[in-house]
Parts: sequence; C-alpha cells; structure tokens
Amino acid sequence: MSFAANLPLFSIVACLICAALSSLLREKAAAWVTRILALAVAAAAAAVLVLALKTGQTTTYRMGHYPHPWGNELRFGILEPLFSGVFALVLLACTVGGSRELVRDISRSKRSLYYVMCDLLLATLLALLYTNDVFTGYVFIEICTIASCGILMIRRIGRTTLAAVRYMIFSLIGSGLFLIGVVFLYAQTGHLLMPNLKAAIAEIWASGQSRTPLMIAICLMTLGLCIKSGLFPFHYWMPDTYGYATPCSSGILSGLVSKGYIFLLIKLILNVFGRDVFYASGIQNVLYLLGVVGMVVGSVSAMRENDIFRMVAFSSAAQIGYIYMGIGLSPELGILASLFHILTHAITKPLLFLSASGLVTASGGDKRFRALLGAAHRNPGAGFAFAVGSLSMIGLPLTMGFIAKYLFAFAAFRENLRLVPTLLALAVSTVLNAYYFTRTLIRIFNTRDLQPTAPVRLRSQPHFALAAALLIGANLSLGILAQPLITLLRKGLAMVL
Amino acid sequence: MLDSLWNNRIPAAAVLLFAVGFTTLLLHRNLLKKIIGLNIMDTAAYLFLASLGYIAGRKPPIITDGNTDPAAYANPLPAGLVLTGIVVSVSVTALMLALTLRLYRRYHTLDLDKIYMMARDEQEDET
Amino acid sequence: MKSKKKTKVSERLRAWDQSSFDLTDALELNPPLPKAPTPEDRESLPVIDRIEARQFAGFRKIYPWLAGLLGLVMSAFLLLGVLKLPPYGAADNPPHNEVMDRYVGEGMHETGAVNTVAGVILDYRAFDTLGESHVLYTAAAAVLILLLSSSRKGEEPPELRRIMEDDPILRNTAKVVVPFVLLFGVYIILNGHLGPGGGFAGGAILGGGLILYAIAFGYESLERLINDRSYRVTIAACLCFYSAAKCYSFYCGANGLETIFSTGTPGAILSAGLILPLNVAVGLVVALTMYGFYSVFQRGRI
Amino acid sequence: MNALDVFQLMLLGLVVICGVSACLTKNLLVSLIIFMAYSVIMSVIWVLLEAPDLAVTEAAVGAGISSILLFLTLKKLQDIRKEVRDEKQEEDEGL
Repeated sequence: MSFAANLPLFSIVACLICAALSSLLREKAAAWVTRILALAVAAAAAAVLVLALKTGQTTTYRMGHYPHPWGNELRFGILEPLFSGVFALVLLACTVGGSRELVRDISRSKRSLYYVMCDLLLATLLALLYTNDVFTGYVFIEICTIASCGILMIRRIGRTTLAAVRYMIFSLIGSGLFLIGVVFLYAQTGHLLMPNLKAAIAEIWASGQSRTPLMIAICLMTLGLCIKSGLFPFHYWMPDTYGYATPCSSGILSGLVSKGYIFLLIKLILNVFGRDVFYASGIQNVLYLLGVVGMVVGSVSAMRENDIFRMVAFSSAAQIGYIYMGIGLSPELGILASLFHILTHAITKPLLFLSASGLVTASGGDKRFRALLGAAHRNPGAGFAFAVGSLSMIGLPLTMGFIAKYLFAFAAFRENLRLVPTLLALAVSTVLNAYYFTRTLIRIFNTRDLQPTAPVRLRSQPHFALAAALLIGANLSLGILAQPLITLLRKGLAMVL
Repeated sequence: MLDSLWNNRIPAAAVLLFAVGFTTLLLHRNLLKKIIGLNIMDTAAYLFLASLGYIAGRKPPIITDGNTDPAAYANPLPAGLVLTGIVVSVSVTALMLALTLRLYRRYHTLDLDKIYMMARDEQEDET
Repeated sequence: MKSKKKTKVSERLRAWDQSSFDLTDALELNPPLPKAPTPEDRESLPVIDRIEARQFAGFRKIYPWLAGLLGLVMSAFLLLGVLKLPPYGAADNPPHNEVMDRYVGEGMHETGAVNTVAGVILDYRAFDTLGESHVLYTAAAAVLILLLSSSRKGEEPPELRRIMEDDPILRNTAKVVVPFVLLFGVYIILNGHLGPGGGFAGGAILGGGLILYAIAFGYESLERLINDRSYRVTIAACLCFYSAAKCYSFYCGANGLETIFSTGTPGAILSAGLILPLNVAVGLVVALTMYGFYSVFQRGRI
Repeated sequence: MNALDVFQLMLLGLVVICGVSACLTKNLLVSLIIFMAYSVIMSVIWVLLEAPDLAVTEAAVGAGISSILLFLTLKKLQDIRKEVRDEKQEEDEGL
C-alpha cells in the first residue's frame, strides 16, 4: 500500500493531538498551530488526491488489524481529499482573516480554547468526509455540534448565548433523529460499514419483505442531516447563529460545518442507501421541493433584513436550498451541481462575512445598512472583497457562482417534469439575489454626503488582505477555469457510483 | 398486530420514550425540561440499540470459562455502541446546562419564549 | 443547644423547599415582558418570531395540544417501523451475523480481552471510541469557555460553603464512603478488560468520588492534587497518548505490520495489549472532566 | 411467560411512566428526581438485557454524574435568583 494512503488517518489524528496540546499553549502559539495544521492537512489531502488519480479507484483503509466487516474503516476516492483540502484552506483563511475580530470579541484567557475548537472542527470535518462507517459518522457529528457551539458562544453577548441554545436544540434534534435512523438500519441489516449496508439494503429492497422500516430509517437519517444543515423550514437558527458570532466563526459555520453534513448526506445517498433505492423512495422529491421553496424564501427573508450580517446569513439559507434542489434533481448531474455549489459556497460565504465585518468596523460598528452608506470608501479592500463575493453569489460570469448556476440549469434540462419549476426557481432566486446584493453594493459604494475620512489601507490589515486574496483568487480562478474542477468532480462521482 | 407489539415490546417502549423526549426537546418552553427531554430521547435510542444485542437465553459476552462458542453469548457490538453513546449524551448535557446557567444569569428566566422577546428588545436598545 | 439544632434543621428544610419553586416564573425584574407587539411590528417580523410574539391566550392554549399531537404522530411513525422488525431476542436476527461471531469467537485471542465489549470498543472499533473521548474533551473545553470566570468573583458565597462543611452527617459519611468509592472506581477501570466496566464507567465513579470529597471537605483540600494546570496537563497528556497509541496500532494494522504490544494471557490483569493503558487514560480523562464540570459549574474555575 | 418476563414488563411500564412524567411534571425538582429514577430503572433493564457494562456505565453516568450536574444547575439557578432578588430589594429600599 502506498504511504499516501495513511495520510487521511494521520491528518485526523494530528488534528486531535494538536487540539489536546493547544489547550496548554498561549494564544499566539495555538493560532500558529492551527494555521500550520490546516496547511499540513491541505498538503496531505493533495497527496491523497494524487494517489486517487493515479490508482483511479477508491481506496479502503482499514483501521487496525482486522479485515473488512470487523473494524472501522476510512474510504476515499477523488471527492474526499478534494473537499478536505478545500475545507482546510477555507478554515485557514477564516482563522487568519478574522484574527483581528477574534481579539476584539473574545477575552484573552479563552482565545487559545478557540483554536482548540477550530482544530477539533477540522478533525471532525475530515472524519465526516473520510469515514466509511455510519456510527463513526454519528460520533463525529456530535463532536462537530459541540465544537461549533463552542466557536459560536465564545463571544460573550446575550444574543450569541441565545443563538447557541437555539443552534444546539436544532442540532441535537438532528443528531437524535440520525441516531435512531442508524439504529433502525442496524436492526434490519446488522451492519454499520457503508458497503455492507448498501448490499443489505439493496437485498431488502429487492426481496418481497416489508420496506416500511427501511424507508423509516432512510427518512430519519435524511431528516436529521437536513435539520442540522439548515434546509428550509429548519433554517430559523441560521440568522442568529451566523449573524452574531464573531466573523471567523460565522465563516466556518456557514461555509464548512453545514457543508460537512451535506457531504455526509450525499455520501449516505450514494454509498449506503444506494442511488436506485434512494431515487425510487420519493424522498428526493421532498428534498427537491423544500430546496426550491428554501431558495425563494431564504432570498425573500434576506431582502427584508436591514442588518448586513443577517442578510448574508439568510442568503446562506437560500444557498442550502440550491444544494438540496440539486440532490433532489438527479443522481449524476444534480449531485455534480450540488457538489460544485458546496465548494462555491464554502469559498464565497466566508469572504462575505469577513469583508462585511471589515465594512462594519469601518462604519463605527453599526451593522445596519443606514450606517454602511459609503463604507467601501472607508475600507476599499473590504469593499472590493464584498463586491467579488456578492457578484459570485448573484452568479455573474467569471465567478464560481455562475458555473454553479449553469450546472444546475444543465442538470434541469435532462428532466421533463421538473425543468420549468427548476428554471423558474433559479431565475426568481437569482433576481432576488441580484436585488439585495446590488442594493447593498450601491449603498456601500455610494459617495453621496460622504464625510472625508482617511480610508483604511490594506497594509494596516494584512491578515484580512491575505485571507481575502486567497478566497478571491480561488473563486476567480475556479470560476474562469472551471473545467478541470468539473472533470475532477465528475470522475470522483463516477468512482463512487 | 398485538402479537408483533408483544414480540418487540422493548423497542416499542423505546420509540415511545424517544417520541416523548423528542417532543419535549423540541417544544417545551422550559430549558431545563428540554435538557431532561434530550436525555430521555438519547437513552431511549440506546435502549432500542441495546435490545438489538439481546438474545434470549444467552449469557453476557464476558468469556469467563474459556468457552468461545459464539452461540453461548449475547451480541457485544450494540453494547459497545451504546457505551460510546452514553458518554456523548452526558457531554452534551453538561454543555446545555452550562448554556442554561449563562442564559439565566443574563435574562433571569428559563422560559425560552420570554428570552427571545427580551433579546429582541435588547437588540433594538443597542442600536 | 437542642433548639439551635432544630432551627438549623428546619432552616435546611426550608432551603430545600425553596428550591422546589417552579423556576419558570420570571422574576419581576426590569421590563419583565415587552409590551404586546403592534400589528405593524408583527408584520415586520419573520414568521416564526411572529408565532412567538403571539402572547394571546388562544395560542398558549392550543400549544400543548399541538405538542402532544406531534408526539403522537412521531411515536406512531416509529412504531410502524418497529412492528415490522423481526422479534427482538431471536437468535437469527440480522445483527447476530458473522461480525458478532468473530467478536465473540475470536475476540479473546485477537484482543486478549475477556470482556468482549471492551475488546470491541477499544480494539475492533477503536476509532469510534477515540472520537468519543474527544467528545468529552470538546464538551469540557466548551464548558470552560462558557463558565470560566476570569476573576475569583464566581466563587460561591462563604456562608453557603460553611453550611456544607459544618455538616457532620455529610462529613462523616464522606469519610467512610469516599475511599471505597475511589477504590471501586480504580477497580472498575483496571478490571475493564476482565469484567463489566472499563474506563468510562470507572472514570465516572472516580469523578463522583472526587465530587463527594469536594462537597464534604471543600475544594482547597483537593487543590494540591487537582488545579487548573494539572487538570489541563493530565487531560492533554492522556488524550495525546490515546491518539498516538491508536494511530500507531491503526498504522501497523493497515500496513500489515505486527505491533509491539502483545495480547498476553487472556484473563490476567496485565494482558490485552493496549486495552489496559487505554482504559487508564480514558478513566483519568473522564474522572477529571467530571470533577471539572462540577467545579466549573459550582465556582467558575477548576 | 415466566417471572422474568413479568419483571421486565413491570420495569418497562415503570420506565415509560417515569419518562412521560419527568416531561410532564411542573415542578422541576420533582422532575429531576423522576429522571434519576428513570436512569436507575434503565440500568436495571440493561442488566436484564445481558449488558452489564452498560448497566454499570449508565448507573455511574446517567444516574450519577448527569443527575449531580442537573441538581447543581438547579441550585445555582436558585442562588442567582436569590442574588437578583436581594439586589432588587436593595434598589427598592434605596428608592
């Protein structure tokens, strides 16, 4: 076995060890540990990706001395290392870009604990991506829940504590449903490893025995993950959670954590339920419908907000709707589009949160639009970053958002019945997106009754500049040269299917 | 119907408790009650899982007399999974209780609805 | 003398009774409830907030009924699935397959643990358990974030502590019970591969013993053993040892190498390879975390 | 149906009653005590299900640590409440 196959395990364990050690370190050292860790994880992911491309098939990595159905396993093709690399880099960008706000929002004695939580989050994201075992998935979902609550409520204001409670309640309901779904599945199949589960489920589906318990298990697991990732109508924890956390946390929570759950769901659909069973069960139609409604409702809610953070947060709800719409559409093209959109959103949303925070700080800390008039002139760097992020959200050409929307439309053209509603929803949502983002842009670039103040130079905020450069660069380069990425995703999907 | 209910009495009790806990966690207004509901929900799921490892007339899976015939023992896997789960639920409980304490220190009530109202007012005050 | 004792008892009884108030009734504090929202306000709120904002009696009245209905629907939905499952306790149920046969049949030789459950969680499925101990660690860190007070203000008022410490019943009981509880906890941890128990149960018992000791004799008496520094160092060391050891054995297993840890004679106390040290590490983490939860809840520091 | 079955059925009935009433009781203290009983009964059921490991752990963690933390929280809430009430009284007297 090639040495690179060990790297996923090593990166997870390295995250866990760094998390344990960081609680002993001072804030600066802990921050550097997290940054170096994220870089190392990304490098390891690149090596694993190269390995997967070379072998051209998925690798199953057994943990311990026991062969296939007896031990825990990791499994990776192209998709897993690709996503883990992107997630690690985005986490790096968030922690670097939001470091100034971290100092502002968090008391000194607790900053190193913040980095502990970040390390743990990275570990769980990796585990959720790589795992080949549903119960391991459950355990790491719980770590993810607690750690994301940690990075949310570390800012000591009343609203974040309240938001954390709300977030926890929804998350715990989600993981409870997921757990009982796993139990139902285990009761019928006797397995916890994904390939065995898939075989057993296909057998039960084909044989004449009752499908009810199976359907219930699939429903419960899907519902649990939907609630945790904030699909409409379960998205009401989102605005508070993303809107009041420190910007670094908002970026991580909206860009990575909810995407981790969705990736797990996609993995379950392809590797556990099996594409044929899932797309014959009718659940995909519900996901599709909720996704479409969520796209519109999220955008409408975002339009009516007058707080920039809450607006961006509600737009997340709409984006989650896009992803679920893709999953509901079709197993090949639909999921391909969803995967691409996960990457788009993971790269764009943190940029928006970080730059919005820059704008707000330059406007005296007032988050409402009234105060943001002309903010881009006070902080041109943040204004530019926010503009790029907004354009990507709207879906202008040259950005990743455009490619994602194109892929959704492309997937819809293979459908008969759902062609019109999909295109309609895309159009409406895009128009609404365009409306509220353009309105914000016009406001922040406005020069009317502007008090002449010295603008904040990029040189004075090097951390933000670095993070924004990374995210903007990724967004534009992947938006212009999207084809290699799409080919990679397509190959990865073909490997799994 | 009644027959299968009798055959699956433990799982049936477990899912009943799960539904009770679920509803409490989702809809009760009192935060401490929510936490109790959460615990009941989790334990119910574990009860279901543990009942899957039980095989009538067999011993617990601890090999004391050197007999390693699988047909003599109950299934150890569900027990292992539940062991994992119990620790998860106590961790979550501790975290929720800590959140409750902090919320109470700030808003002086456990009623989530009232806390929402106060928090919204507070936001308006800030601006 | 006698009457003094009596008042004390009655005082304590009253204190006990006081805590039985329903805590949901809000204090009459500065604005207890905002005024009922006007229609325009209501329009500007998102739907769910609008539902919450509805303070009128009608909604409050049907709310419990709605909740009950949801509970009924949920249980009916789940029962539907349960009734179609094979009867529990039968020997030919799906979970009792080749996976179980190997865990029970070969487990003692492969892991060296007489208690196959310990073998399953610490050897066959050790990755889950690795995650599980980190769940505990994450929660401990999160609780520290929430409740750690930077000043010493968070300490309980001195008169309350005095009452607890003066309690002769508690002190004498604790004197007798604590050693046994701690001993039992250590036994359960060390015996994890031989009988029921293991790191988690034993650690929880150990933690319970420490908490009892702290209640009876005050935190100061434990301070030399467990303080902020030693708490963090021990937990970090145990978790690092756990991760590193398991990573080593995963690495060896996946690459077909032999580990340096032998399984020993099943049934002996020093056997089962890594399971015993792992149980000790987990036990320490759990005990310290439980004590830490208590201490941080009680006085805002460890 | 033998004696063990009857015992098991009784425990099941008790555990369901405890679970439901812990959720329905108004008084929080009573609710916590019922929840503790619920955990203990659960651990006895696990003994009956041939899972002694679980019984030990649930007795130590569910009935022990979880309940201690719940009671402690209730006590702390009481303290905060008392503190706030005293402050308010002082304020009133000041006025």
